[in-house]
Amino acid sequence: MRRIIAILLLIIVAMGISLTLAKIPFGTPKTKVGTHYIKEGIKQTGSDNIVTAVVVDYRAFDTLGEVTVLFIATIGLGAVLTAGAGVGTRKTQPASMVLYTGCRLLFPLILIFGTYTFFHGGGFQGGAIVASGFLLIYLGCRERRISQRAFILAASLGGLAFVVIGLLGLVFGSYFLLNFLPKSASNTLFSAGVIPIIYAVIGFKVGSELASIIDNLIEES
Amino acid sequence: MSFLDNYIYYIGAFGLILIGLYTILVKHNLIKVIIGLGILDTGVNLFLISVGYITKGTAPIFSRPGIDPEHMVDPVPQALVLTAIVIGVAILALALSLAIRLYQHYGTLNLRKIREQKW
Amino acid sequence: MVNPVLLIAVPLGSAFAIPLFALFRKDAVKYIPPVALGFNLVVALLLFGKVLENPVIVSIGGWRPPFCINLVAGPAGVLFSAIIALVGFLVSIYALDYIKEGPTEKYHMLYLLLLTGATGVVLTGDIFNLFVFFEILCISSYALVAYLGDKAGIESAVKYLIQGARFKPSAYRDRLTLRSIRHA
Amino acid sequence: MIFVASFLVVVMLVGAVAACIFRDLISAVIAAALVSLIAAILFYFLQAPDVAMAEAAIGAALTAAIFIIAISRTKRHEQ
Repeated sequence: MRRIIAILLLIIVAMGISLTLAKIPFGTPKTKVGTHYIKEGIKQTGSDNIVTAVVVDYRAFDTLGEVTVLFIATIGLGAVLTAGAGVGTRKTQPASMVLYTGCRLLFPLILIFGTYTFFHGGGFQGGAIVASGFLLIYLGCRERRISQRAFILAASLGGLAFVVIGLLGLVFGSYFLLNFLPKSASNTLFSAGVIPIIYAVIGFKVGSELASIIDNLIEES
Repeated sequence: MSFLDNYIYYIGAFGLILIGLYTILVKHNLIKVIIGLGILDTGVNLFLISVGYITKGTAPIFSRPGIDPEHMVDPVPQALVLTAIVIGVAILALALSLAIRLYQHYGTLNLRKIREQKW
Repeated sequence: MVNPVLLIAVPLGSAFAIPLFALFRKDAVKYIPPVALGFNLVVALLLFGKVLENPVIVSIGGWRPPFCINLVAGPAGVLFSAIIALVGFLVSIYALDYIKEGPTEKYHMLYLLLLTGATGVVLTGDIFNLFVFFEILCISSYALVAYLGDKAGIESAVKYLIQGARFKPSAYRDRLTLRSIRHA
Repeated sequence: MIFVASFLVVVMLVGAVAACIFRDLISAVIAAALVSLIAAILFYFLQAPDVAMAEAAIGAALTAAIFIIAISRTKRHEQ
C-alpha cells in the first residue's frame, strides 16, 4: 500500500519536472542576467573567475545566509548531541604505526593545500579540504584534539568578520557588502578588492564548522 | 545520437531525484532515509548545472587571454549550486545527530517500530 | 539615515559575537538577545514613519536590482518586522529567567538566528534570497525543537526535518520555472 | 565524449539503486559516495570546475565520513 502511494506520488513529481524540462532545452544560450555577469563581471569586480564574482560580490548576501545556515547546523548539532546525554567514552585502539606517521606527515600538507585553495578556487572547497585534514587527524592520532570551544570561536570570528566587512561597506559607500577596496590589474592577489578577503574568511569559517561537526559526532564514539 | 547528446544529463538528474524520493518515501530505516535525502540533493544539483550548460561551452573563468565570452556557460546556476552543496551537508549532519539521539532513546532506527513516526 | 539592512545585520552580528562574549562574561550572555531585539524594534519604528510615504528600496553590493539582491522595506514589511522584533523582545525577556537547562549559550544563539531569518523573509525582494532566509528559519527551528534532547522533542524534530527537506526539490523547481519565464 | 558521459550516468544510476536496496548501511553509504563522485566528474564535463571541486571534497569524502561515524554510533544493519 505504501509503495503504491509512493509510486503514484513519484509519477506526479516526474510529470511536473518533465513539464518544466520541456521549456528549457539542453545546451541553449544563457539568461540575460548570466550574460550580463560574463560581460561586465571582470570590469566591475576585477575577478577572473565569474563564479567567484557572483558568489562573493553580486550575490554576497546569499552567501552570508548560507554560511549562517552552516553555523546554525554546527551549533544545533552541538546542542542536540550534548543536551541531557550521559558522557561515555568508548575505548579506542591506538592507530597503527603506519597510519599514525602518515597522518602526521600529511596533515600540514593538507592544511597548506586547503589554504592555497582559498585563493585559487574558492572558500567553500578550501574549507572542505581543511576539514578533511582534521578528519585525518581524528582517524590517526586520537589523542591530539582541538577543543570544541576553539572551533566554535573560530567559526563565530569568521562570521563576525563577514558582517563587519559588510558594515564597513555601508560606512564607506552606503551599500551593505560594497566592494570598497580599490581594484587593480587582474592576476594579482588583491586585484579584486574585498573578494579574496571575504573568500578567505568563508574558507576559515567553513573549515572550522565542518571540523567542529566531525569532532562533535566523533566525541563519544 | 542526438537523443543522447540532448538528454543524457537530464536523464541522470531525473533518475537520481526519483530514486532519492522513492528511498525517502518507502524505506523504514532512518539512516536510509537520510541517504535518500543526500541522493536527492545530488540529483537536484546536477539538474541545475545541466540547465546552465550551453553546447561546446567553456568554463566561466578568464584563465587565459582570448577566450570568447559568447561561449561561456551560465555562471548563475553554478554559484547557486556551490552554496547548495554546503547547505546539503549541513542538513545531513543535523539529521544524523537527531538519528543518533533517537537511537539512544529507543534502541532502534526502524521508523515503523517507533509509535509516533508511523505513517 | 536608517538603513533597513541593519534589521538583519545587527542580530546576525550579535549572534556571531555570543561565543566571543562568553569568553569574558559567561553569565551575561543572556542579555544579548533583548538588547539586539530592542535595537531592532527601535529601528523598525523609526523606519515605519518613513516608509508610509514611499517604500525604501536598498540594493546590497551597490549594483542595479536585477543583478544584485535588494531589500524592499514597504509598510507591510516594516510592520511585520516591528511585530517580530516586539514579540522576540518580550520572549527573550521571559527567557532570561526561564532557560536554565542545557547549553543555554547555544539556545540564545539559535533564538537570535531564528528571528534574523524571520525578519529576512519579510524584508527581502529576491526569490532566491527568500529561500535562503527561509532555510535559516527552518534549520534553526529544527534545532530549537530538539533543544532539550528529550524523547518527544527529538521525535518531532525528525518528523519536521524530513517533511521540510522533502519539499526542497519543489522549491528548486519553482525557481527553475521562474528562470524559464524570465528567459522567454 | 558523449559515450563516456552516458556510461558514467548509467553507473551513477546503478549506484543510486544499490544505495537504495543494500541492507548493510555501510555498503549503502559507499554506494552513495560513488554517486557523489561520479556526479563530480559530470560537473567537470559540464564545465563547472568550482562545483566539481566542492562536490568531490564535500559530497564524496566528508559526507561519507559523517555517515560512517553516525552508523558506528547506531546499528549497522537495517532490519
